[in-house]
Amino acid sequence: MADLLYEIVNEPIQVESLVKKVSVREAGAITTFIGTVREWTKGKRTIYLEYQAYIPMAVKMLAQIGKEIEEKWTNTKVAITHRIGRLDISDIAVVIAVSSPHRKAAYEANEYAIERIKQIVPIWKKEHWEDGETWIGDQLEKFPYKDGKPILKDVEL
Amino acid sequence: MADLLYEIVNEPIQVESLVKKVSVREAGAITTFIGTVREWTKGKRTIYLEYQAYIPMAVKMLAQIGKEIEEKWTNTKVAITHRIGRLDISDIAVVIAVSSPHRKAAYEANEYAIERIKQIVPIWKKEHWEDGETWIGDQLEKFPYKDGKPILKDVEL
Amino acid sequence: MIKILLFADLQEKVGKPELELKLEQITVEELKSELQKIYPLINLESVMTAVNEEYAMADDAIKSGDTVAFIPPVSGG
Amino acid sequence: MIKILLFADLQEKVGKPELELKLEQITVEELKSELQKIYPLINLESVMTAVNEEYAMADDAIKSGDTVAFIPPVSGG
Repeated sequence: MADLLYEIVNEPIQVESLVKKVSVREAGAITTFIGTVREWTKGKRTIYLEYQAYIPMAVKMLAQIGKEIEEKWTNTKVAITHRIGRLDISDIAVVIAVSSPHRKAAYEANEYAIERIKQIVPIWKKEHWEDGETWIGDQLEKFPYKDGKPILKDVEL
Repeated sequence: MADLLYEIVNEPIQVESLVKKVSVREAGAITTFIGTVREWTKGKRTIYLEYQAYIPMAVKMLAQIGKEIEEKWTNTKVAITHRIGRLDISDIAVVIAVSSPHRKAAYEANEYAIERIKQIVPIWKKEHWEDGETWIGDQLEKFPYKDGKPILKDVEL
Repeated sequence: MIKILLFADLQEKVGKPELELKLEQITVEELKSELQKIYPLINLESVMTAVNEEYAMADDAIKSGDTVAFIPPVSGG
Repeated sequence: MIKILLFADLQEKVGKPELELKLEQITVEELKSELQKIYPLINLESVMTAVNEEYAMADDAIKSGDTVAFIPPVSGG
């Protein structure tokens, strides 16, 4: 599994391994985004999180995001791993690594990846608060689906 | 040395160790920038690089950049390590890690850090090409110093 | 036979991760209405549908042998 | 005594990383002119100066005991 660029895993994610996956001789810049479990959200305290995924489709969607990036920013290389299951405070939920000959593209493409993950990848987060629990649907508030499907922008599924 | 947030080192840099330095319970996002030695620059092939630093002042300037960031973006935490000496293709020259409760700030602050490093931190790169060698002064072309000192923007030294 | 996968709150409300319905052919929209009748507690309005791991539109056809997944608003990252 | 640190191409052109000059007091600008006379091959025009690890201006004073570093255009990162 060590060479897969897009993965859904149950175990802790090693940042270094994703950096290695995108490290090529053409690269001058590698950016990583590491999503961690935050203790406080709008004054509410999280005890732990639970992530669930529709795994085969999630992997496909991650690969699609990578393809979109490699088309938009030339010579970039992308790797993404998302963890599922129970995660405690400060645990890493997702790591996105992008390499590019130039730093600007590495930052932009990386940010694009996390935005797209929040739009199209079938992964769900359940917050376990001090006083209850709830499945979070970021999507619902921020990107209402006009045609019953997510914003796919300029890319065909 | 493991707990220093700003370091100049002679040995390979471990990305994971910088991530740990900025990982706090308030963080929901950590970005890293990893500057690597690229083989080709504008059609010229690099064989290896040599970095030199005015070490004590470089550490001070890195710390200043961290302070600027923590003032501009609330609740961010910064760690930067720059390597010096001989570096081969794909070796890591610099790692910048920024944590923040929110991802937007983590990206912006990280990009700010690399721009500032290229302005004010006394570190020099010597390119060893296939056909010669030269000390690079990025600064010279891009930011002429009006007062004989670098652009210090809104921050007092 | 159509296989239906449920996730997140849908899975909890229905009480299982998978359903099987004996159907030859149906559209996405029709399947949603059918399920609403069987499980009045769930809300499929802002839920996307994937057929065989591809996002599908309301009037796309589903046929026997397909795997349908209902995708509530996602919250990965 | 003023200690002078040299880096990158300046260090190579002068042939050593450090110099010491017997001086009591001098401005940054004056020190640059003095050095240009001793080492006509170097170019201090686009070179910054740090006094005791802080960037200094052209008319800042340097006094005996200070450490002066000439900082050619930097290229870290």
